Amino acid sequence: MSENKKEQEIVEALKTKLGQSLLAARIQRPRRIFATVSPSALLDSVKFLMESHGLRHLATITAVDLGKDIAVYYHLIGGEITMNLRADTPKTEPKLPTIVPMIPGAELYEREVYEMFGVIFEGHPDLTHLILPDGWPENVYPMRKEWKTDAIKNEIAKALGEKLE
Amino acid sequence: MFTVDGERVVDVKIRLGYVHRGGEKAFEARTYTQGLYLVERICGICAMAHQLCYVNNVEALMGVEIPRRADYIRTIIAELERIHSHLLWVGVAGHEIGWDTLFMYAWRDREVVLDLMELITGNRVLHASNTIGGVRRDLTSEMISRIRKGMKLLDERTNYYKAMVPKERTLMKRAVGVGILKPKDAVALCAVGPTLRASGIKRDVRRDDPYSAYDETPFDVITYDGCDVASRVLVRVDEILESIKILDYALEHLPSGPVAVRLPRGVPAGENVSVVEAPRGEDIHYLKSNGTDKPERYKVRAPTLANWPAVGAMIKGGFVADIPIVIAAIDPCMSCTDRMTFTDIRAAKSWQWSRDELRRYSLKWRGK
Amino acid sequence: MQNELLKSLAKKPATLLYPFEKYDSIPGSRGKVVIDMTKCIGCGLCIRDCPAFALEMVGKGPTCDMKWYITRCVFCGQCVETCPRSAIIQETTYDLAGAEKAALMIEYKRPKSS
Amino acid sequence: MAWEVGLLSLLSVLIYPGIFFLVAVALFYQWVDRRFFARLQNRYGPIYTGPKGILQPVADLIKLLAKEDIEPSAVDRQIFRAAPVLILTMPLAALFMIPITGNWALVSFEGDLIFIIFLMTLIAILAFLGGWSSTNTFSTLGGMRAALQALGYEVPLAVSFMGPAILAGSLSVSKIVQWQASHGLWAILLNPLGFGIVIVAFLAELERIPFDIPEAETEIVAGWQTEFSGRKLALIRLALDLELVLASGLATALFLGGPTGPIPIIPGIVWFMAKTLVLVLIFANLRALFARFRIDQMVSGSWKYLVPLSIFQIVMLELLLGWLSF
Repeated sequence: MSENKKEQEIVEALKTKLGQSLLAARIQRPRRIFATVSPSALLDSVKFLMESHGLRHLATITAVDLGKDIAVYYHLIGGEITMNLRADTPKTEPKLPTIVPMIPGAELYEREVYEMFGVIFEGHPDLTHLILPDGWPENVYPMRKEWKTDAIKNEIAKALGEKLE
Repeated sequence: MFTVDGERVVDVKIRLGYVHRGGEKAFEARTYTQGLYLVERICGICAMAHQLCYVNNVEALMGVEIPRRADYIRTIIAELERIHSHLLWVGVAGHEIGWDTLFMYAWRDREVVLDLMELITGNRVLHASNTIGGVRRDLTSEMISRIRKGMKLLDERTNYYKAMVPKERTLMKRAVGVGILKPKDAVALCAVGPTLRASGIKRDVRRDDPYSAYDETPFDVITYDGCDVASRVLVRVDEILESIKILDYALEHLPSGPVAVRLPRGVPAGENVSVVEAPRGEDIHYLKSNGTDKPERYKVRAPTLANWPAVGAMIKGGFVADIPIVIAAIDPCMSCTDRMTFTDIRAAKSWQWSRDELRRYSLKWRGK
Repeated sequence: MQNELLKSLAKKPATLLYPFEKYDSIPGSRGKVVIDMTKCIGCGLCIRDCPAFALEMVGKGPTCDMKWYITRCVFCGQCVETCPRSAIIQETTYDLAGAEKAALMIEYKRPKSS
Repeated sequence: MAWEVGLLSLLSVLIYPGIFFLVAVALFYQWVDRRFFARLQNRYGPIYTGPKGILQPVADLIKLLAKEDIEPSAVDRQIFRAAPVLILTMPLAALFMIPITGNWALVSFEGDLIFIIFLMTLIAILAFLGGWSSTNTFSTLGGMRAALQALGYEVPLAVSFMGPAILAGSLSVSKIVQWQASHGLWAILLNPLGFGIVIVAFLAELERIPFDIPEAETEIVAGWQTEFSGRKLALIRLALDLELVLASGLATALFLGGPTGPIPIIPGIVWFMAKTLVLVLIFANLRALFARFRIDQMVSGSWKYLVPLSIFQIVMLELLLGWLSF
């Protein structure tokens, strides 16, 4: 597909910049790029995409529970290109550097991923619950695959100390 | 949560979740057809935007081309919904500052759009007009003439509002210079929709990343650079006029042909991201499917969530008194009776206020 | 704005005196779900597709009766689309509110003759 | 013979131009206000209870009287109970000094205009006390704002009242009405600006939009009235309606010549009702036209504009009188 040369250009630039830590990259359709990077290269790839390619707007951060590890997608949008940057972290102790210093708008999204999936974002100014209530039991991450709805309900009941109907 | 130093707001921390229904977990337990009606109920007013985003996602994964006529009908319903959502907000903003007449008039004019919606989709608000692979009902010529008649009336009414609002001194006294969001903050905090465009930044998903029939419909993106509540009102009123223009164009060039394509039930494994311009801003959905008839992961980020950090920036440094009006100005699309906790750094004590208590404090402070 | 106020004095009020003047719903609007038990073959497709689990089958196969829960139904019309025999139609009646819960579940029985 | 006169005056206090009649007029004006305000907004307004909904205010009153009267425990009992009753008596007392049926009010003495102004200030103070005594954050704030607002509108109101008083050379409302009747000249012609200021100030006194800040329902639930319920709320609501009659009655008496009219055969009461009705319609129209001000805009607005204007009006009146009579 010749007409999305701008997407090609970005992917090439990412390849030269990151070399082997760019694990995969594909152009799904015009204006959509999916790229997977190793967590260590996350920060400078986000900085690189922001500065040299104008992908300033972070639409949101999505986390997906793949069973063994957790894939975290950073959806960066600039002009008409939507870049979905993916970084995987092991589920046993999920850790990722925060991008709040570069994109202040990411603060809420990181908090949401933290409380739903348990991914610790190092350096986040204030990593607390965004949506779940204060009395939420410790390390119960509802969006993880192993937590079925009734298991969560028992946890809440235990935490609250009475039976939920 | 606001940290205040006397009257000046020093710091804002966002605490949400009072309307959290665990939607994303529910998606994983529903088939794609059932998901259609769940996604629509994420927000009552912009139901069509969410459903359009969902349907784009699933169709992209199935790699199916939907008939051009269905694209046009979707654009028509999406624009009708934008008009109804903006008119609703103009009314609510009027009520917010005690001007019930504007509320009554705006909501009376909104009835025109709601009746059209019921005619086309069978329901005033939650239209359920889309299905995977197209649209559920066709537009008959009688419907098209009714829409045109409705649009003429709405055009005249919206022009009346556009002329009247800036001249209305009492309204302007409460809106000009309140809740300033500088362009550089708006970009850094990833604000979206009319809130972003009221700070002079020209970003609209319908033009940047066109979907349905937006690639063919000519329209221009409205921006004001007042960066305050007043310009947010004007942006929304202008966008109604813009939507009417899009509707006229779409009705003019409505191609003929079928409205839906029959599709198999299962969705091939894969992942996809779709972005749509909801009335309140850019709405992004991420879908990951595993080949079964239930999605493996469905992430929704409604436009209002993107604007909450921007609200923080607008309020920080401002006065406690302006908080209620500024929050209403981004047109939050969820139950906004959120609790707000204040911690006064000097008195080192914190107290919890509901939105109404906050408002009362704001009016009291203004009294000093 | 003042002349707008005076103009609306002359106009007929836009509001509807609801219980006394009924709102004549627009044809095609999705209201009450009616199942024609002569056509229904009891396949249960509609029950599977209903996003709100508002339909229920009593008994098996072509001799079954159907239950429709008004309190759960979201009036999306998916059952109308899914039914292979198009036995389900949606009328435009919208005032289905009831006082007690029992009245809010309509049972569609098989006609006795068959 | 003496007891017939006594009975007659008792009856006139209790029934005709007295309490019963005033309450009926107050409820009627509330109905007129709500329907006109509704029609301005292109909707119906009360329409079911009685012909054209005219009994709606009565129905509301009876409903409130029947409703449970909850007294929160933390409330300062004495003031909380006394406030509604007092708030009701103030406008009634003031209304006795306004001529309704003929040139003479029920009670008139030199200086009753000042007494009426005093009563109106008392209403604002009682509103503050009512709010303060119900120890609820909403109502204390509402009460404070009511007091603040009173500071805003009292001064221009009093100054503009002086216009007709100077004209008639007396401080008694009945005498002012007499003067206007005998000279066949309405006070509004000589100080129109005063009439305008009085209307704006009365809007603030009646706590109506654009000055319903003490009771802004989208902001502080019901302001100082939040904790009142049942019978107490019924009394307060009735008091507010009576205040409307008081405001329009006073404006009619001072500026529009009270219950007198060019054609003598029509009785005074009809003139009074006609003029006050026009004023009630004006109030309702203003209520539909404006949005609510913030309290700081209201107070600064009144001190920056209303006070100088009212003083200017008095000075102009003096110059006019000086030039006219000598």
